[in-house]
Amino acid sequence: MTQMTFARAINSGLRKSLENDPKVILMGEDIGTLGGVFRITDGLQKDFGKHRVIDTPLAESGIMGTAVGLAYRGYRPVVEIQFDGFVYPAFDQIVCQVAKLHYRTQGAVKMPITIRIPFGGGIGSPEHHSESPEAYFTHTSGLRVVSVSNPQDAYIMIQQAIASNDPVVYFEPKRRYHDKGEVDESVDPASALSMEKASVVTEGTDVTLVSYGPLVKTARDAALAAADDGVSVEVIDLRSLSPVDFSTVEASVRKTGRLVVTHEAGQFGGIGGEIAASITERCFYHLEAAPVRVTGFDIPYPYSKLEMHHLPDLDRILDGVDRALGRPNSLSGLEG
Amino acid sequence: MTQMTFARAINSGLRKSLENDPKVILMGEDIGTLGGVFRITDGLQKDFGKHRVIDTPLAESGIMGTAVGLAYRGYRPVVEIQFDGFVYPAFDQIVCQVAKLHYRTQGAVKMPITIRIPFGGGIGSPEHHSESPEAYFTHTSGLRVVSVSNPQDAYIMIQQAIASNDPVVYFEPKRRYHDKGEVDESVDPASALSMEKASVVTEGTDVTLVSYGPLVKTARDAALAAADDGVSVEVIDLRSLSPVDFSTVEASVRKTGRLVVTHEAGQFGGIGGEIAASITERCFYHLEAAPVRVTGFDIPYPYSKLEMHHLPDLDRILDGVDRALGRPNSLSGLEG
Amino acid sequence: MNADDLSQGGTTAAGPDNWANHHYRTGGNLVQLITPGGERVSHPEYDVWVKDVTDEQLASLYEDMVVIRRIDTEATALQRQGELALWPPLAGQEASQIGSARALRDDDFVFSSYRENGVAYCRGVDLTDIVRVWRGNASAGWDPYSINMATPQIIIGAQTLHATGYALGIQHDGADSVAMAYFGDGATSEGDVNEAMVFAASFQAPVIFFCQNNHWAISEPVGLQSHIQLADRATGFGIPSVRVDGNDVLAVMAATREALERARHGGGPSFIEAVTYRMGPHTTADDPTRYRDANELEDWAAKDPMTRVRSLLERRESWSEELETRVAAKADAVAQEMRSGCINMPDPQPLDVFKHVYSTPHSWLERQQDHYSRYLASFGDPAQAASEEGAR
Amino acid sequence: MNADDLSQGGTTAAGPDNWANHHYRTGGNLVQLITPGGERVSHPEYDVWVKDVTDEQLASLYEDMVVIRRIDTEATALQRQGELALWPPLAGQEASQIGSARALRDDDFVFSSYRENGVAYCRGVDLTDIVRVWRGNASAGWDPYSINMATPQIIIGAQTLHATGYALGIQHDGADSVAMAYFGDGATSEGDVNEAMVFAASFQAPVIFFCQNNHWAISEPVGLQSHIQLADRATGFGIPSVRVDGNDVLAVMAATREALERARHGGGPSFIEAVTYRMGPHTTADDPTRYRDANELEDWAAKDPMTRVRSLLERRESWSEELETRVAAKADAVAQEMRSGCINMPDPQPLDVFKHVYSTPHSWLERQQDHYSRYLASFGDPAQAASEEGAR
Ligand SMILES: Cc1ncc(C[n+]2csc(CCOP(=O)(O)OP(=O)(O)O)c2C)c(N)n1
Ligand SMILES: Cc1ncc(C[n+]2csc(CCOP(=O)(O)OP(=O)(O)O)c2C)c(N)n1
Ligand SMILES: [Mg+2]
Ligand SMILES: [Mg+2]
Repeated sequence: MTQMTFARAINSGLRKSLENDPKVILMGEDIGTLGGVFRITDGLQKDFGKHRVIDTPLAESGIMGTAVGLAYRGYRPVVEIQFDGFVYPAFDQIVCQVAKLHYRTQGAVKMPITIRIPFGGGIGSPEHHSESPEAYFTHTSGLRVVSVSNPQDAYIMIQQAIASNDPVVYFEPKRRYHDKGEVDESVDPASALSMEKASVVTEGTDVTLVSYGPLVKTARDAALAAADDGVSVEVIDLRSLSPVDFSTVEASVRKTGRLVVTHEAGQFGGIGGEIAASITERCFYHLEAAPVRVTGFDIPYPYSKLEMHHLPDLDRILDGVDRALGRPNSLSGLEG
Repeated sequence: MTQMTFARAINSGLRKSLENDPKVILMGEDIGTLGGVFRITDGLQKDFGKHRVIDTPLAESGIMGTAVGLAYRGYRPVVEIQFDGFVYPAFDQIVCQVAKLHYRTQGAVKMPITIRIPFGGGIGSPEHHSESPEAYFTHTSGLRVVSVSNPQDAYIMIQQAIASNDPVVYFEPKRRYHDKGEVDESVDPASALSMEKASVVTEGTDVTLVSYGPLVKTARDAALAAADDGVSVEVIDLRSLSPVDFSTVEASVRKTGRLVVTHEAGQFGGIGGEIAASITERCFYHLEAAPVRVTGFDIPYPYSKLEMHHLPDLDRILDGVDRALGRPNSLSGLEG
Repeated sequence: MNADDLSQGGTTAAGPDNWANHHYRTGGNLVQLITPGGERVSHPEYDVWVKDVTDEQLASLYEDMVVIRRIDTEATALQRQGELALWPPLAGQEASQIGSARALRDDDFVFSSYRENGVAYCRGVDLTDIVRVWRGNASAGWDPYSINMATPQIIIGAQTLHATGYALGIQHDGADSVAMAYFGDGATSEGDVNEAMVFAASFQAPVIFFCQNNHWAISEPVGLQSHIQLADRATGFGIPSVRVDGNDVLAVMAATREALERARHGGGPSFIEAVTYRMGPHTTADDPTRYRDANELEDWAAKDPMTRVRSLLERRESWSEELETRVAAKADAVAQEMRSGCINMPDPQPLDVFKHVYSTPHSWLERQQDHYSRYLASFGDPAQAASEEGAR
Repeated sequence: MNADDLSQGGTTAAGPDNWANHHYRTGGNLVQLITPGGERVSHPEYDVWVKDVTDEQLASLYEDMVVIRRIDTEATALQRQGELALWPPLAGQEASQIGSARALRDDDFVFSSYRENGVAYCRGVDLTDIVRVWRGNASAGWDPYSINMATPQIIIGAQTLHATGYALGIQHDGADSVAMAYFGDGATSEGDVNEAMVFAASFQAPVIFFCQNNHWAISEPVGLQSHIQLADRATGFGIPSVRVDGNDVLAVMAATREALERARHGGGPSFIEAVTYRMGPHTTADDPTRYRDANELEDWAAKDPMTRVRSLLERRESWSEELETRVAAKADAVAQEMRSGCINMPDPQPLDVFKHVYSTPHSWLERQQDHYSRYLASFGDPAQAASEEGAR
């Protein structure tokens, strides 16, 4: 066990993957000499060489499309998208190629590409640097999507993502990069909990609170605060967003009868709606109240002076918990 | 009133817009001499000239990005994307520019761009020609999204979309292009039903069936078939997908207590989930059963020999209606 | 004869030996080695690349061209007869496809668009596999690794990046094979094609950008995409390029061999503009009379790629009745094989739609498949129930 | 003096009169009119474009450069003091920005990246507006129509297409203004920039592609994007281009005026590569010592854009203490105005986040705003309740 930052944990996982499999290649803008704008790839080019940790020209479709070609040739490219808001030029290659080539070729061509995307807000950045585009990817069949919430998972799941024969979009909660946690680097990713499984990070009985990525910490804090108030919140860290581990969520909701989902992304068509709808389908008769969503607004990511209003925080989550429990809340009195 | 095809109705609406506003400009691949691969712009270049109906180079980001520049200059570009699956190269310009410039500039710059996308399957085409990408756009704040289901709406709503000062993605159900219907060309789009409103196209009392675009016809047929079976289905044509006219859907569900949503797009993160979640939030205590979704599968659009399996049809919709009503259905016996 | 002969030839010995320092050539004049009339004209730079090509080999290239035109005609007929949903004809582009594809080695890897069915033929594709996609029985007809050719790419230009990435892999492996990207004149406008040139130039990747300028992108003339010749586009990326008569199989082969040798020897990417013409419609769904002039077609008919080779062989007295008969018989046999493969292709099974979306099970999709199989079973159709079993 | 003088000058009379037939110029040698030592060197083609520039005007350009460097220093200081979240310094690029921007007319329209704050200054931006975005108070600092300059574009290269589209609009209107696209060396690799050149060339749009090659894209040297000079990229699209000393304000102005005149007279797009250097970090968040050599910095310090103009003016005895004092005072005043504008900027109100997402009400978002205002009100904070009222 070592104390390390989230950033370091990913770095260490990448290093392990580079060591273990010569087919692993890292590609991206500024990931070499600089070690990435967040230093996630710090030192890797120095240790593995310019041919395995590649600074690419400034063109996201180019990066993704050449990664596809490398995968065709048997490589396992790990692509860094510098910030969430810069993934869109690569969207065509992701949706039409990365996601579909395995299907198109009836399994002949594997696309073991990992797309690392630092995502989410709360870091005081200008436009395009704080987005949460995960729903675009979870709605794209052929992709797997994960998001990590703590250094240990970050370390393990980056290796699992790289080892997967399917393309994986790996969302890194950038505002947690400097948070520290215990990491056991001796854990073998192959025997660790599969990246497809959710995990119950706080047990509780009154309401199920589902989250992922940056808000898991906030959700746990909310559970602590709620406990003070006599409310027992079960917090689930989804970890995988495609597929979502509905069994774990369902089991919890069957117990609590109430569901709150929280994420930074906008609400309309976000993961929260899918989980609300799917859980309602699966356990309608166990639900005591309508599932509640506590999410970012459906607006372009706002300038940093106001981002704390956009981002769900502890208070907004608790307000959502109150709504799920039918306790007085900000919308009390409104029909529903 | 004139009998005309869906395709002709859009053509006629475009013509009206070109006539009424010199700032309206059509842009796209093959829309000029050829009149578009579906002939939607047939004859328009001949009548309005090469400067108003522009054959562009083969580059979707280029088309969308130059449309943004034209909008900056005060024009109202109407962009044709040749097929649904070819919109992704333009995704960056749509998401980061078209959708956000009004917000970014605090309202100073208007983006009255209409993006016409023939969408959906059922025409026996190869890959990329039959997709239903609407959820990518409805999850993008700053865009309005509509889909039309009949020639009269097509005629009116294309004009409303072009007149809107916000960008509008206008989804055309390509497999209905040759369907005929009555069109009253004398209707003034400004006084017609707003494109943001849903419409109840079949009244009923037992279950609410929500759809849009190509499946509205199928939904109406299903309602007829259900009626034979003694089930009264209320069919709603959403028309607008962003915003969704939830009041209309809610009013219906409060009456029927049951909801089925059907669309061709994949289910995970599709419009169906959002409607299920939102309606559950709004009228949980009026729901007699969990909302049911009858959708395309979460797979890349399959080759044409199997597309009829992917696409919801009358039987699958009726099976969904049975599920909503708790009548024997294909999933009877499964827990839920 | 063995087509592989053509992928080796005497070229390695013949070519300049310092590829890395090879000067950039702007498009300039069209490289032509056989005139439309069938005269062999000499070219100071390109003759050397085909000096080993015998008349017998020329006859073999002729045969290839006849065969793929026949494939094209047969497939078009199959479409008209309702056996195929669609077909993108290659008629007119035989020399571009054969001249380039026959220059390749087996271990080179091709990334093409939808129109390179002649190239697929050269790669040794099973004839049934060619029509699989167009019949609607699959999204891709073959296993790319079985013939070292990716399946047709429909997203215009996307494959040029795949070729470039594949070439980076070749480079990483220290191999001397080459990635070959086929695309059209219209494709040159797409960002992807330009980014592919950026990456290829930056890393000096062993990739060839083979642009078939067939003058049309559906209804759009090439002049809408560029008012200067397409070969010059590459120059701006620091990629050597050549403009070649795309209806001259020998010239195309020479240019391709040159580019291949450059790539194999660390000289990086090349761009070849093969100037040709799409004699047919864009696809069987297209009506070219709406946008182009019959005269243009006539002009190009006079430049037919097969006629000129036949004339040349005749001039050289290497033409014979026997050859003609043999070629025709071969074309017939190929067409027949493709037709019967097409018609007898078994239909896919309903649950096949769920196959291969992921390489390992995905819980959401598994549940969806389970529900759909229950749905199918609810009709109580034993045939359907059986096919379900098979698919799982 | 009036900067507008520079946007007109004697150039129309002086330039070649048939722009449409103007020959293409490859990048070739760097156009330079003032050496780093301050010598005015003559240039057969470009002298004519600045023959009207008086010493007084040169002093004015000098003043502009000093002022924008001061804006840059002040903003960097504001960032260090926590008043700005971020700042992208332009230091080193003063001549590129002033020489080009001062050649523009008011009715030309600029589309820039985040680094062209010097250009914004020339366009007459309110100094508070320059820092609005970087303080986190807005996504865009100004109304683009008030100064005919779009707000900073962060998506690399995207603005080049906007400029091209705007230019199509100009063309459609029959106007003779020009759209100006500023972008960096790194941006040239993006598909959008290349597509912009395709569209601009195809329609002969009145747009200038002004590339500030400052040698770095964050940590990536320009050689990673291209191993040939960037000006040559344009040639491959059929767009005339020139490579100019980007630290020479006069040379930049000459090249820009030439391109503007070409565009105004129907000669279509041009590409200018201004070869310059980013003396500071990429942004205040960057640490360039991780990736670049101190020597490189020193070399470029010797090519400073202001020093050479000052030397030239001294040589010509047009320099004076009084001028120096006046310029310094102006820079101080500008810096002071920006600082106080920055510090006194009122904070936005919570419900402002919902404003301007749409131009007319959107029912879903209205409900969301309503819920959030209820949420804020639930804290019973009267200040918040009041601000809500204001925002609706
Ligand atoms: C990204 C994308 N946009 C549009 C299309 C529709 N489309 C199919 S073929 C074609 C023309 C291609 O022209 P060209 O590149 O010259 O190739 P050719 O068909 O002549 O072989 C177009 C526009 C597409 N397939 N992909
Ligand atoms: C599409 C996109 N990808 C990546 C980035 C991140 N990024 C910001 S600036 C920059 C480098 C730009 O370099 P250059 O074009 O040379 O402009 P300069 O910063 O030197 O002015 C990068 C990669 C971005 N803003 N947009
Ligand atoms: Mg073509
Ligand atoms: Mg730069």
